Amino acid sequence: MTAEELETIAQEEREACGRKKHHLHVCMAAGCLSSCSDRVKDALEAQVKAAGLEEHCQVKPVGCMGLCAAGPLVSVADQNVMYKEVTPDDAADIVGALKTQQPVQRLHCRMDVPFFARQKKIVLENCGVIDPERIEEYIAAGGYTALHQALTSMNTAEVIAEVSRSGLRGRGGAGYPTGLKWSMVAKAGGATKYVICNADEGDPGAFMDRSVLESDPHRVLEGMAIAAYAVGASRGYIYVRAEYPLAVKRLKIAIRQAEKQGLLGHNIFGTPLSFEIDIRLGAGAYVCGEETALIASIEGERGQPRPRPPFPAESGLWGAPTLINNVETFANIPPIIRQGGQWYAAIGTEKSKGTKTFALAGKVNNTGLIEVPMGITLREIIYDMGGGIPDGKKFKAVQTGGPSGGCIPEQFLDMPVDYDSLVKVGSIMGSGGMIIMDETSSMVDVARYFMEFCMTESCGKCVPCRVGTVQMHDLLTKIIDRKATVRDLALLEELCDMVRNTSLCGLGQNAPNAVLSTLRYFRNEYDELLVEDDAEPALADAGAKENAS
Amino acid sequence: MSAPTTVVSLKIDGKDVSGRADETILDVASENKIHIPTLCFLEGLSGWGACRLCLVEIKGSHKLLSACVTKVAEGMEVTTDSPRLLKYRRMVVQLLFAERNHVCSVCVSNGHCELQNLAQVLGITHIDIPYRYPTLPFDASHDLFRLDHNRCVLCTRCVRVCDEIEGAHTLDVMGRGIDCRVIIDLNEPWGSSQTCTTCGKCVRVCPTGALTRKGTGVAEMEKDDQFLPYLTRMRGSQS
Amino acid sequence: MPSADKRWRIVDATMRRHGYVGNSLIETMHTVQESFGYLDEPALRFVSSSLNLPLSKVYGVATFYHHFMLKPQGEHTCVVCLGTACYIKGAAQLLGSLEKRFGIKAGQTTGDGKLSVMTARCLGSCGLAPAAVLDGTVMGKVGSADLLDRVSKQVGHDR
Amino acid sequence: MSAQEPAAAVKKVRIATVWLDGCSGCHMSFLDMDQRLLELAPLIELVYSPLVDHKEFPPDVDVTLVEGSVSTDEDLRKIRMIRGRTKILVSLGDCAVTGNVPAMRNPFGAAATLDRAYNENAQLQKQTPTLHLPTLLERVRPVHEVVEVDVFVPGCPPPADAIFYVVGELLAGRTPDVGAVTRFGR
Repeated sequence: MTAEELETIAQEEREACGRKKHHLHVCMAAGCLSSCSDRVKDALEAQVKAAGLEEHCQVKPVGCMGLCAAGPLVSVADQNVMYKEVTPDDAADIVGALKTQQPVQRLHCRMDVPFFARQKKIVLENCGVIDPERIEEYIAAGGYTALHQALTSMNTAEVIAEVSRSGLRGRGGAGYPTGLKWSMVAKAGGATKYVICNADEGDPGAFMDRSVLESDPHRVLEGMAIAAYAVGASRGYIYVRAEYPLAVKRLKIAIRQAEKQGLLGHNIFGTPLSFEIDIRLGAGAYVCGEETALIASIEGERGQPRPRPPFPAESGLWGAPTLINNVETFANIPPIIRQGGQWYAAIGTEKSKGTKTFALAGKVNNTGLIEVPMGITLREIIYDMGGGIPDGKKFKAVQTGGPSGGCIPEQFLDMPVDYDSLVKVGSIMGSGGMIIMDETSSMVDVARYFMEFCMTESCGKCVPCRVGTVQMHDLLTKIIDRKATVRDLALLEELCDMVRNTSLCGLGQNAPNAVLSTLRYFRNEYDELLVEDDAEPALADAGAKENAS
Repeated sequence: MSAPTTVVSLKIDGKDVSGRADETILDVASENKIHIPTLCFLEGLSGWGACRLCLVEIKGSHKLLSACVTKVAEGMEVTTDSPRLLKYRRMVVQLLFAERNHVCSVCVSNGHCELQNLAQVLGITHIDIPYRYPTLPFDASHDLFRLDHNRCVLCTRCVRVCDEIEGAHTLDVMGRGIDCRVIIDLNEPWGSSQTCTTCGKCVRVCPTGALTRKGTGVAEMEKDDQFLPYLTRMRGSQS
Repeated sequence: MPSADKRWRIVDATMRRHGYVGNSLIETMHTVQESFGYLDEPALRFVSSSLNLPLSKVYGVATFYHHFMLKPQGEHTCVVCLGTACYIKGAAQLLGSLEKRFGIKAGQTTGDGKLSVMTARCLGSCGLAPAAVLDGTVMGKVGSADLLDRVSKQVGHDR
Repeated sequence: MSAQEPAAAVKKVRIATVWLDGCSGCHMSFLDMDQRLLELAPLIELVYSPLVDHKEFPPDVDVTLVEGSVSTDEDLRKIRMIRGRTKILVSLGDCAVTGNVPAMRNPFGAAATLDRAYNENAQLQKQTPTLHLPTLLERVRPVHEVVEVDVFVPGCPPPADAIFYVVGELLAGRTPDVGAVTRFGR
């Protein structure tokens, strides 16, 4: 593969596309697929055929368009029209409307609303636009030019410098500066190094990475290849959840296509870089999102973390220096190389540059996937883009960061969304799940829900997490059952402090966050459930009943 | 081994000490008669870093690090004892007592148990954390040994000694979280194991009464793990 | 191989592709589960000896990952998503009604082997919360009555 | 305390001992203080104990030593009443401190325990007694799980030396450091 050949593929693809007058895009990502968008696509194709429009109209499967709650989504790309909740029966009307250019009113989903208008798409630029199973479309959209540019006109230090300049921070949750991580691996000695893409998106309520993998998998491969060049690795792994079969399928297709085109494999673009990517399936263990546990899992072991240092950058997979970034981080790399770190750094805030994808869910009108510049306020996301709280209910809290994060109350709605602000109020950025809760949610119950999650996902290696999470969960249950006293609450707080400070890995260290943040802002909800110290007659009664039965 | 060993200077509890760069904080502390409580650590086995008893404070780091796996570094300032560390250590031991069914008075290891001993050394007179009372099995199918899950603290010393020293890897841990349990082969009765060599190393390194010799009564099970550093050295020099 | 069953060849092929190295254990188990639906003792022994791995390690890995099943599943499976978005919208009640109707807990199979009730951490279908999957078909924005109705029909359990 | 009493007169410290679900071994250990009991005698008044003939637990006790765990509804009632009438409550011995042997039934529950004792292993007249007997709690509890406890003296039983030390320290108005003299299971 050469630059010219890449350009030829892009040209041909654009021409083929230009020959068609109409472009019907059908979302075939998991959300819409589960509402049978595949049948919608079949119906559209049949209608196009019936109308004799085959020459002029293309029906294309694409990735996620964002507004998942209103799926299946269909867009008429040439007319900038989107349809929501489309059924196969609607196909005829949609195809009919192509000529009149008058959108079908009952299906019409306006695109000039804040949900779409306020987004800034970098990671998601191709999502819902290209067919994820065709490398040609990715190339036509400028794909793999960044890899070419990096390999042929930049040295490794320049690539890392560009990434550092962009200010990109790890999108997996902790927000470690990506350029710094790359330079650590680049500096580490050793002939063998690895690049790992963490696609073990385990936070409940988070589906950003899945959408990227299902909608634009080549972007991740390109980002990994650039990273491999920068740090000196020749082998990469994508560790992806087995629960994402569609993402796995599309990744496999993408890897095969890239290998066939010489964009992965030996001597990429005629340079000395050789880079192969393998997929490794997760098997239902949240803790494997932790770097060292993920490495153990790729090595075929129980996914138990080990103490750091040493960090994977020095000693990772099979003891070799290893770079681990998550899907969204890698997906940001090609545009950063193409357009420069400066350009990327101009977006966002002082300390949190660029954009961030969020999965908006829970008690909010517009559920779905969005990409926004860092620094946007929670209010803008929830009320403007998300359309506020349904059924006239009152907003209570927004939960960010998954089980490691916390609940943010109303008084912080005007706070900018960036790494540091979120930490300041007791939560974290996390991978981008954003769950909105209304006045009907009990915050103690929410805390127990996350504790239950951490307890079941604890690997069992270190004592504080293995036993501490269970004890905290039992205490929360006791509180909810109105059997707990002030002493129980005090013990819960002590355990929170202990588990946070003594656990081996991030899972345990962050497990108390949901309790701590709800205690911080909604302590009254806990207090209301407590009982007097001596009011425990239930003990004797329960015993009596048990004995009698 | 061929690389030249660097000697580093550091401070432990205000005392100036030095050690080789490949030594852990725990190594250097014990060389200098500074006692740090441990449970999953055992000299001669690989570090595990799971019980969290040997956590120490290191100046400049907001995270507590386990002394048994953290290597010393030049200029490091380590604190091995503070009210905060004592509080956490007490809670670790209490969590362990509450996790399974530890009844010292009727235990064969009474008086020779590291968990019991830790409680005394750390000044634990009662357990403030609610006992869980799980129902756990007991395996007495082996001719010579017993495995009582009620008394297991999941330190994995037995798993490591069986794998690293004996080379049989008969033992491992199944499940995860609170459901973790030490198993033999495919979670089979010990007595029918095809892989166990009956060497007894696991019994000798067990800190509690979970792995014991048959025929011992209350307080009669004395452990002896002194063989281990010797064996590790001998086997290390063979390869 | 444990038997003449052709599916063992698929399992063997996975191991061969990885050069029978120990670290292909999890990949191999995925293949066993895809081929047989679960991992039984002969399968674990076969994998252990083919990859030269201790039995206890194979068992330890198989039980660490919740995706792997050591027992056969029911004829039908209903997976209730317990992701945060679904939980906020009442997934616990969904699960409760299923458990009550069929007299089993999540992770169990009915005595007649007809139905397994499972939970998922998050299906990623948060837009459709609360969601459940019945024999591979996602049901979005589903209510208790509706779910029970559809599961009963599928299982032929209508009593 | 009344202000009219002459300050010089030795006010005897009112001590009680109670026996909940335990084997009485801790009381035996108490007696094992032997001649040292005579040293204590002028300083204390034993106002309630299985060792003496008082029927009612008095309302104003300075120190109560509790042996045994809380295993029945009667134990529960008793310990709550005692807590209300005691200044310093001491959990004496492993049963009171940890639940110890009585609590070994906890993983199985009360019904299964009764069944094992009165049906499964009974030779004659297999039946679980119900009349005139305290009801078993579903779970045996250490004392501090149901009432506030001030001093813990583990041990099975705690050695006489330890008991002597603890009582002596309490009489002297100090908080005993029991870790030095006893431990779980001793």
